[in-house]
Amino acid sequence: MTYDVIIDGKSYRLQLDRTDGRWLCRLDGREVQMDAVLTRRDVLSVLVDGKAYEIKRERTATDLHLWVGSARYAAELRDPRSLRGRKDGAGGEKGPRKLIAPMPGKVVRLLVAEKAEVEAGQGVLVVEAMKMQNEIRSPKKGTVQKLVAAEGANVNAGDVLAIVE
Amino acid sequence: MTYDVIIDGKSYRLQLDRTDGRWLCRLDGREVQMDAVLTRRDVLSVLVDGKAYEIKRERTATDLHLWVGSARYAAELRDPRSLRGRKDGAGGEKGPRKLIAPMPGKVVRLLVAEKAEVEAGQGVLVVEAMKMQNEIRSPKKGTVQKLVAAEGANVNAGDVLAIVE
Amino acid sequence: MFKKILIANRGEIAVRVIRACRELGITSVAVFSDVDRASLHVRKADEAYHIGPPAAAESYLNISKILGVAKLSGADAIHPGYGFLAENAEFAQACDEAGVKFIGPTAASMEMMGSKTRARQEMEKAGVPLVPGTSHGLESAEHAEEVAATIGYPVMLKAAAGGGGKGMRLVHSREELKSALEGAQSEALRSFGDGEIYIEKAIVNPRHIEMQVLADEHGNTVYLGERECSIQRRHQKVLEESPSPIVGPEMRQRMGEIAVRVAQAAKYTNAGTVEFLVDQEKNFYFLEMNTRLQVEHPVTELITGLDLVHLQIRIASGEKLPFTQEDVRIRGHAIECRIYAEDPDNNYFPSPGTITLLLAPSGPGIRRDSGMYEGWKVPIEYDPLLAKLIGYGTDRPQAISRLVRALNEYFVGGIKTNISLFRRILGDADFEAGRFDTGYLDRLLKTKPPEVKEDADVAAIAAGLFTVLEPAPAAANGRCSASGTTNASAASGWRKAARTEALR
Amino acid sequence: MFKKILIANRGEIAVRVIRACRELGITSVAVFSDVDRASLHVRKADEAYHIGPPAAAESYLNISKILGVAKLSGADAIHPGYGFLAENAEFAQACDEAGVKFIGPTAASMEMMGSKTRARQEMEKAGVPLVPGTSHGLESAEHAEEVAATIGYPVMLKAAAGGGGKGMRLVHSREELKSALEGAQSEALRSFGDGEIYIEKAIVNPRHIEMQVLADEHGNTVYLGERECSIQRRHQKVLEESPSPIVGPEMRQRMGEIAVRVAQAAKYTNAGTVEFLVDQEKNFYFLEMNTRLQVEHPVTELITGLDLVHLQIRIASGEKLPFTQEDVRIRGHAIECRIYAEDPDNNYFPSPGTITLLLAPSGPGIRRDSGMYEGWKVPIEYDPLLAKLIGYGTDRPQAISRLVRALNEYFVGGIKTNISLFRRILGDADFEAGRFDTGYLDRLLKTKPPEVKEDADVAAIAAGLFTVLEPAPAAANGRCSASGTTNASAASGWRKAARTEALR
Repeated sequence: MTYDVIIDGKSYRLQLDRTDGRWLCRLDGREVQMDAVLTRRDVLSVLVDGKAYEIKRERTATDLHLWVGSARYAAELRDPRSLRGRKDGAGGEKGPRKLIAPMPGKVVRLLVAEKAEVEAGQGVLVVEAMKMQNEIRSPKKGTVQKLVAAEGANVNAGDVLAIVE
Repeated sequence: MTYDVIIDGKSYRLQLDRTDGRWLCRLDGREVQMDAVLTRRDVLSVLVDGKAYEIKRERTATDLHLWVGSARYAAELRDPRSLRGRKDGAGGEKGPRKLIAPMPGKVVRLLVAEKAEVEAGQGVLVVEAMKMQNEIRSPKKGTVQKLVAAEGANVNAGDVLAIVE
Repeated sequence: MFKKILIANRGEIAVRVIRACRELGITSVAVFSDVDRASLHVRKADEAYHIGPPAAAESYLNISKILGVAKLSGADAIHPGYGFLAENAEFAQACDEAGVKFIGPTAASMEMMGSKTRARQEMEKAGVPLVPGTSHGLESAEHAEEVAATIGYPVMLKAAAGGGGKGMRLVHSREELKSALEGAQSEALRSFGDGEIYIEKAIVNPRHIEMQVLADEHGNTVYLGERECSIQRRHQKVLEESPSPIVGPEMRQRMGEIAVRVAQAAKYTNAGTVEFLVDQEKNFYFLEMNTRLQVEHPVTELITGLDLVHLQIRIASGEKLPFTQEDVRIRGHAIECRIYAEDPDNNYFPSPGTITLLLAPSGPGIRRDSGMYEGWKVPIEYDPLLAKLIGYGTDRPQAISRLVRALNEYFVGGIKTNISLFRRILGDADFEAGRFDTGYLDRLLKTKPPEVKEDADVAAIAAGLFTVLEPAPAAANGRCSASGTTNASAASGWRKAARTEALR
Repeated sequence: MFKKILIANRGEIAVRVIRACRELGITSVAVFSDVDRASLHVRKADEAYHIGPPAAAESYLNISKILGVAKLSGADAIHPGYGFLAENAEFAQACDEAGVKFIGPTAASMEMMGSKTRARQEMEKAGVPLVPGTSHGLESAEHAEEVAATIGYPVMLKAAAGGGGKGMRLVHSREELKSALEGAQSEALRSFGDGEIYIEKAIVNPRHIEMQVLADEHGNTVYLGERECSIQRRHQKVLEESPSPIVGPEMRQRMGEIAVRVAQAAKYTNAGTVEFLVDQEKNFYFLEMNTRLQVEHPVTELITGLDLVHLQIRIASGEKLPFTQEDVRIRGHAIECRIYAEDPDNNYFPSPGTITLLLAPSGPGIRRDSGMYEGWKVPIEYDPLLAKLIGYGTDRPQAISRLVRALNEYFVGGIKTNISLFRRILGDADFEAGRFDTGYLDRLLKTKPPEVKEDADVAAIAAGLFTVLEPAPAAANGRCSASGTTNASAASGWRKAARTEALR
């Protein structure tokens, strides 16, 4: 099998096959002496040239991360035969930016009004969760186009709270 | 739902239904105030009249056991609509008895010959596993009808080693 | 001795107290809110009762409900843990009136220490060293200016009913004073229902060091050594240790004897902690007394070999302290890391959710007091403390190295935790040298953490390996793919990591 | 200090040593046989190399393969753990010749202690108290009868190369002597390739108490207190504690000083243990010296606050002992339970297999040194030790109560373990009173354990609940039932618990 793997934004071409209990592995064309075993769900033991790695897989609804020891890598894996484009529009500094609730909680205070000018880093609203009040700040300098969440509203992780343009 | 449950050989008739997040439970016709939640795979938290129980489920190929705290109960559960008989011939003191390998290992020594007379508790053969030699003893007084395992043979748990009649 | 103890708390401390009860042969009674039915303390207790909806005010802070469960279950004592009702004098009083022993000090001792100004007045009388300032609430901005001029800037405004940094303001000059006072007053009123503010000289870059005391109901009071608690983020302790790197035997004795004097002045019983501010010349000043078991009590347990919760229960049941001051022997070094459900890459925002994978450390010198388990959903309603990891060593370097080792073994998947923060602190040269104060951590966090990512190649290989070896991850909806699924199709089901918006 | 250490072992002790390496900043190298690829020590090490098939003789006992890995990986030292090559003088010698430091005593010290008769001769010279008997092999049955007549029956025949109860016979009268000697000789020859047998007076109902010593390579030797190891089943230790319930400060000092004399007579370096037999009058006699780290070393670590593996490594690297005898401070009480994969309901037969569910204890006073994890398949080829659970307390009753609490939290599903055995021992009145000897456990096991099964009703309800809440258990073949499965059909898939044949 051949895979296109993206680790922290960098692409790799991985060939991985198993014959007679041995792994054949090429990374970007280079052969890698490697052995691997799944020790339990989501935990791999991998040996590469004698070095031992314990690798944990972490999946959320939207993300896949691999932890090699204590370092965390964002991972993406594609079947190379599917030819869809790679950029799903991550969005840069230009255009409207959404303020997203980073965790479930309750909107306890709006700090600015709609149409207000805000600086990058300025607080826009306050969300309370786990006994802590957290200021949600503007990612850019601009105008608060819309305050989606009202004071007192319960929000879930990933909800759009406001849009700054 | 109604179930026939057998715990350590004793039969119970269990009615179990859930409405609006509450459990309705009757055991042998007697109503039981009960709440339960599966905390993780194979581990239940059950509250009965305020008492809290952590219950572990242990399954092997042939057995089902439930651990209530530190006590272990053999469990069997039947759909009462199926009407097959309850005794699958567990075998008593009479008739031939099989000596079963209690764990995987290697037969290192035969202690008696075929057709030999043995007392109840007398060693018939020795199986080695995990650096320990273990004598497999006759469950009853009688004659060694057959020695199935040969010296040096590797055996699996559950294999028949000998038959005493 | 008590027969049955109700634990009016949740999380790791409820589990901690349940374990102590079990060890003492006492039946334990847990209480739980709607979102805590599957929590670890309910699994571990002998009995458990539902006490209401998630909001603490309607469950863990609801005195009548808790006393109702005590009556229903026949509990003869209540352990409040820390937080919630632990320092609530009204609750201690209500327990007393209901004939249930409150495991802690009397309501009167709590009340004296609950008001910071009243505590200052009493400690002044007892000859305890105090930070220069007022021991009564400020009457006006003019009064504040007058006092500030006498003691000299910078000054600290503090709420008399305060705690946790609320209603607190650091003031550098006369110009700032009036608006700071108004801000502090309204914040204190909002937070504690009491706007009383007093003034203290601000100690620049102090250390926060506290002394554990234990007093029985027969007049015996001992101290059990100090805890260094200067590693704080936003006035919240993050890491504690004992002994303090700057406290020697002589200073420990002086501090301990003053702590005992504080406790005696308050007619204190049971376990308590006297907090001190320590300036750069190692002068120390009484700050406040915490009238409960502290989160960080395990470091004291490790260096003294004592069990504070056992002793709390024994004392409350009327026993005498089973040892004297001379018997207390401090040996080795212990450090505690508070593992929180919060995201270090996102300004330490809380991170509730389901723990999908949990690998927990153990082995030599490692104690773990935890309230979590794999599969548990961390609720959003409460304090994000998940567990405490405590390292013990023959000396401080060994305690540090064991903790670092254990932190590297600790893995909590599915939610974010601050585990990486501790690796950073424990590996920092200033921390290793014992050079820090209460401002240390906020300063450290302003610098960018060194990112060590040498194993991207291995991660790339592992991404492929998981696809081959564990191709059909159980989806949340319980859907199950056929075993004939090809690796390629399983792989294409993986999603691109969504970029989180920059919210810092 | 070493840069890289190879650990020539597996299981919990390999994990223990890997952790120590990590704490000291030393790279760790694991070795593994075919069946240990997924073992915990391979997961935890920095490097790992395959060394052959499951049979120990071809892997963990294969000196040339292990030294080959040391060379390949560039390891500058080898830690042998316990068992396997730990007391193999030839291996220590081979390490020396290969220029790799063996972390343990010299081959010469090992050889002296390896032969029980030679050790007796040397200890006699050094004035160490010995059980009356011969310090040379018996020449004939007549010789044996002669000696036995002098020292008086009962006598013990022992293999000079012995250990673990093999080649050992208790003889009560002259009539039994000849055939016992022949039996012992042939067993010794079979087990050790050496049929030399010597004779000792049999101590009736002795205790087995051992003393930990530590010697650096600069002539400094200290003792670290005793361990009570009388709780044995078939001559195998099951539970150990420190201090011993019968040893006071004066006896500890005498025993410790003699242990130091033993070590010095053997020119001993690194960690070692001097074993004594203690009679009912508390006279103690040198039994043998174990020239390695013991399984039960953690109890000494807990009461002294030291890390023996750190110290072993430091000593082997040439460092001086960082403390003197006067600095050693014993505090509290520690007890270790050896958790084995064996079936208490079936004569303690080994019970290898896959661990399907693992709930591990933690919390105050609990240390867990484990080589297992959920999902791991316990191999049949090696010693069945899975983990060690060690309880520490202010005093013995507290250590016991904490261990009982932790044992009740410990759950290992899918295989059988001896956890219930420890609940039985720790709850026994004679054990609690410290009244036991090496025959205690075999006597206890002849009595029927009290069976407490009060919750059959709850089990019945739980059987139904599991069917409703977790209806489609993942089958071993990965088959997945449709989510529409009715409870009834899932339930009918459950099998009757097969009756195991009575094999006791």
